[in-house]
Amino acid sequence: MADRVAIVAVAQTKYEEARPDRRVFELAFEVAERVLEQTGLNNDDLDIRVTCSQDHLDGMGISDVPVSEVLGAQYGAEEKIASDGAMAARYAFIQILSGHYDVVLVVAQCKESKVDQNLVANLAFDPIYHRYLGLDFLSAAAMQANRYMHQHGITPEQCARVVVKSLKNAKNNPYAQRAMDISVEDILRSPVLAYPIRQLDAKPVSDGACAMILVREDRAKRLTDKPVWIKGVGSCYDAFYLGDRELADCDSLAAAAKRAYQMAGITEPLKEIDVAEISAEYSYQELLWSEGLGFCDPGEGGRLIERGVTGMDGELPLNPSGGLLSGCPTHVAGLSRIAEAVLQLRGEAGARQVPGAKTALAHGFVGPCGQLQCVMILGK
Amino acid sequence: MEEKMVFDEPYVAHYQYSVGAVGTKFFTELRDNKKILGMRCPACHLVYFPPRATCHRCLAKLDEWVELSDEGTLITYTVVHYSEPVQPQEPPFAYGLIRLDGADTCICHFLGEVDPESINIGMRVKAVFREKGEGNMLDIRYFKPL
Amino acid sequence: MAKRAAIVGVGQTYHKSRRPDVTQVELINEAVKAALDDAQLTIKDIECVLFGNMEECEGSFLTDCWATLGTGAYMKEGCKIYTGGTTGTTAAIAAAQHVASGLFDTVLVAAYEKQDESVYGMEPLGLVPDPLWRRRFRSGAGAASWFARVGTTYMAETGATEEHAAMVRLKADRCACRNPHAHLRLNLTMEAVLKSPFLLYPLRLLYLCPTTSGACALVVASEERAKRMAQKPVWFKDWVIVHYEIEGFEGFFPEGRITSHEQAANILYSRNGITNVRRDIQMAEIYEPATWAELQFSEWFHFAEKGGMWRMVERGATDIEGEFPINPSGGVTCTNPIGCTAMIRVAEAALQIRGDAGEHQVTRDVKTAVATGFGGSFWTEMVLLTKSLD
Amino acid sequence: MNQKVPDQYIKIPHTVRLLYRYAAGPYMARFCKELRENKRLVANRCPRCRRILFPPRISCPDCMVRAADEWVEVGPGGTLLFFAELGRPGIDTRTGEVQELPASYACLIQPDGVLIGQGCFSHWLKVENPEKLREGMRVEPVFKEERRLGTLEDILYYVPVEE
Repeated sequence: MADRVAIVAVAQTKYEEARPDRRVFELAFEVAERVLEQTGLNNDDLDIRVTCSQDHLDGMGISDVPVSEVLGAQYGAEEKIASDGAMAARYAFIQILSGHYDVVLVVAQCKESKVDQNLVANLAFDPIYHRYLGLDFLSAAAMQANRYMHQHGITPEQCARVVVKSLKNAKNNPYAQRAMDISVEDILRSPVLAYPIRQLDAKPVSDGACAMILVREDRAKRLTDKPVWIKGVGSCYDAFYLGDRELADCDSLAAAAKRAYQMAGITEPLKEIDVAEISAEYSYQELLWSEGLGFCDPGEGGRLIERGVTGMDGELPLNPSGGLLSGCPTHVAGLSRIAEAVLQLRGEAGARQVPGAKTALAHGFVGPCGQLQCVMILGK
Repeated sequence: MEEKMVFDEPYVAHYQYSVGAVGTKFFTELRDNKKILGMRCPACHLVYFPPRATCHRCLAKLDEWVELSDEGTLITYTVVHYSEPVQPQEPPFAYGLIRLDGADTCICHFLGEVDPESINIGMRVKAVFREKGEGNMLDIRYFKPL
Repeated sequence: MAKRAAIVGVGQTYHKSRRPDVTQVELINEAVKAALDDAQLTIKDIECVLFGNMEECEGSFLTDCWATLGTGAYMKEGCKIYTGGTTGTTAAIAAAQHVASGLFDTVLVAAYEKQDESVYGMEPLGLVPDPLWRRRFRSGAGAASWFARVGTTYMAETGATEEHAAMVRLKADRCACRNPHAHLRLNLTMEAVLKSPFLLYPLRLLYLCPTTSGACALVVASEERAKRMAQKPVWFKDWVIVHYEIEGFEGFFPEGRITSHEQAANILYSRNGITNVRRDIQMAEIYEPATWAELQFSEWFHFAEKGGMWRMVERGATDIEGEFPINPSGGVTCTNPIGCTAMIRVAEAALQIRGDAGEHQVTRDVKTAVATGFGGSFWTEMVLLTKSLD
Repeated sequence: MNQKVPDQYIKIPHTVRLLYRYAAGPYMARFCKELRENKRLVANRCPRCRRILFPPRISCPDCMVRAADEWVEVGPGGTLLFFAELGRPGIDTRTGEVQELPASYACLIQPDGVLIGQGCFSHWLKVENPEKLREGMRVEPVFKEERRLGTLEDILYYVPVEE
């Protein structure tokens, strides 16, 4: 690509079960402050701030009003992407490519502890046919998990292995909320939330924020000696009604990945990508999304983890950070995945570092059963 | 300075959702005649259920109504064990994704008159109607195994 | 480097207070289809679908997800953009940026509000103020009080009288009556306006924007693509976004600080060599949330010298046939489906440049037009559109 | 098929009920505590431009630098910036129903010690002599004497000070 866009700084809060000590936009400021410190930039250097949050989660209309204020947008610009954080980074990338802005601050913040997530998710279902059945993203995901496992013979043990791997990896991640050595049996013994999803198959409620600074190529060198380049981006919507989709496939993720791979010139993702950070709120999603991302053939997600391909020592370490299962709020999730990928490429991932990582993939999604998917390819 | 203060505050807002001309016809037939209608896309040739005014794939206007069977196949399901105030049933209860005979897409609804242990994907189910319809999706109380 | 982006399709619904005949997605679809028809494209030609609305109005979460049934975003790129009242311009700007990035040749952007879905109209917007600060005290002292204050200040500072606001409202109504898409088309007389009750002196009920259900959509295309298309392209020349902290809204701009409108205008004009605003720009579609604001905002945008806007109104300069038409569509006091109100400004300005505004086409030859958005806590967005690429 | 077009469109009612836990954070917590325990209003400052931040905040919108742990007492009396007789009360978001108002006027107050543009707030105004109301007059708060929670509702309303 002729015009390159670099990520020159990233910051995350530690993800925690609840942050009763902070307003949600204070979390946003705290991570933004750190990326400014890292780059030596100040408020005047920011061309625009792209924030990511959701009014119904924040309990506030136009909830970016206080956010833009603490991010110094007095006489400045801010736009809110009401989607996943990865979509906010994608938009910042597009803004820089458009030539209109050179330096963009991206921040996503969310306090899931603020409101019952299932009740808010219920409002995402159409009020004509589905909402008053009481559906939410958990019960929808359970139907997808069941369909996926049935169609492809995925076992509960294979799903549980995702949790074992994630929580073990999380022990190396100082930002992780939940980290432990746990057995497949522990997970299969945990209470069922919505069959076949058990309590330990699901991500915990989490509060936190993530920020990064994206700049045009010619600005990058002065701000960091380790810029990370955005090589490819793709997004895609699936059908809205669950019944309009084959839930055992993930067409929209495959399409989003195809676009990102094309842009980045990737033809064999498993070989060419060194590390991937993907958004899986439930254990089955890591397997299903792996198929959509082309890490394995459709239906092979279960064997992928069994063969250890996605472990820390495997061919493609998946979620060295522990991923969402180790704790990360929705909507911050995708941006946090990108931040983790950036740390890997900069060689700054500490104990969770994948040695020699040169190309990374980050992924985020929103909507019931992953309706809108976003894939980003990053490189050194 | 580090005192934690938290204010709990309810939020209540009332809405009335238009189901539109298409939805009104569908719900009226369901309520008054216990008929389940879908719509066929003239371009994609798929029969959509629930009905909609436009094909989400090609944006063609849909106006061909198709009467669907009240029997269908269970595509997937879940048994819910947690409780939320918006759920109209007490857990444990089951949601299913059901493809009615004659339709190409599925509807999500409750499964009833069934032991959660004996539900299986691919089983045949049949709609159980509410005696007196009210003009919403709950005029079908649930789908039961055949 | 950056590519040029053009509006090649414009669509909107007929705006009404209630639309029980359609669902939210059916309403959105009306505008989407109109925009695609206008561009002489089908949804297959679209690569990316952007979307915006103010979700409290419908009590829905992730509205872009359900909306895919009406926008045609199925298997396409896209996302939701939401910045309150400015959502419509932010989304239009986002579409321009998606195309200018070189990644997309055709982008559809849609916005809507179906306000009849809320039992109490705009009341869910009570969620906007900070719960620890002003949420409890919004009754009577919210936006309406600010617009009343604009009126009293404007009169005190400029020598305008109450009748000048009435003239602005009458002009809006005259325009709306010639725009079949406008919501309130009342055939008002001066007498009727002056009989409208005061909400707060000098803000009459008629001076406030209505509660509207409607949708708007634009098709934006790259230069290569636009030049191959049948529809006359309208080019995005530039855009600017300026925020202000919320104390600006409630506490007014202190002495020595310029408003977000002036700041936006200064940036936009200086960047684009606009030295004589009324000469270099031929018309404006501005987001005037209340009649008094049209007078005040217009001066902040430098459409008139300070304190001079009411004189322009007096001589009919802002009419459809005037020397500098403002809101020939009837503007926001006639039509206000919140999430897409600002996008309608862009759509209407584009129609004026194309010469396709029909009955409300301005008589002046429009080569350059400006559309503005207003929202958040005194946030201003401006979009500069042109007929030709130069 | 019955092709009759229905003349009455069906609507589906729905009530959104959520419970939010709003944290005050360290800055507003201090404000709330001072209000609850000492009937005082406090603000903090930007260490760079020295402006007052009211309500107190983590950072300055002008400079985007973290606010200093430097507190000033402002108000609680102040100047009446604006007032309006309340017509139709709005909907209380806590109940979804019409809000009960403790006074018949709403007002905007510039608390003593805060410059215009650096913060003001809305409140209720209890008025004995409406004809004497004018912008710029002094107003003083009437506090709740018991069960103060630390929110601005601990002030029942403001009253104008007639000269």
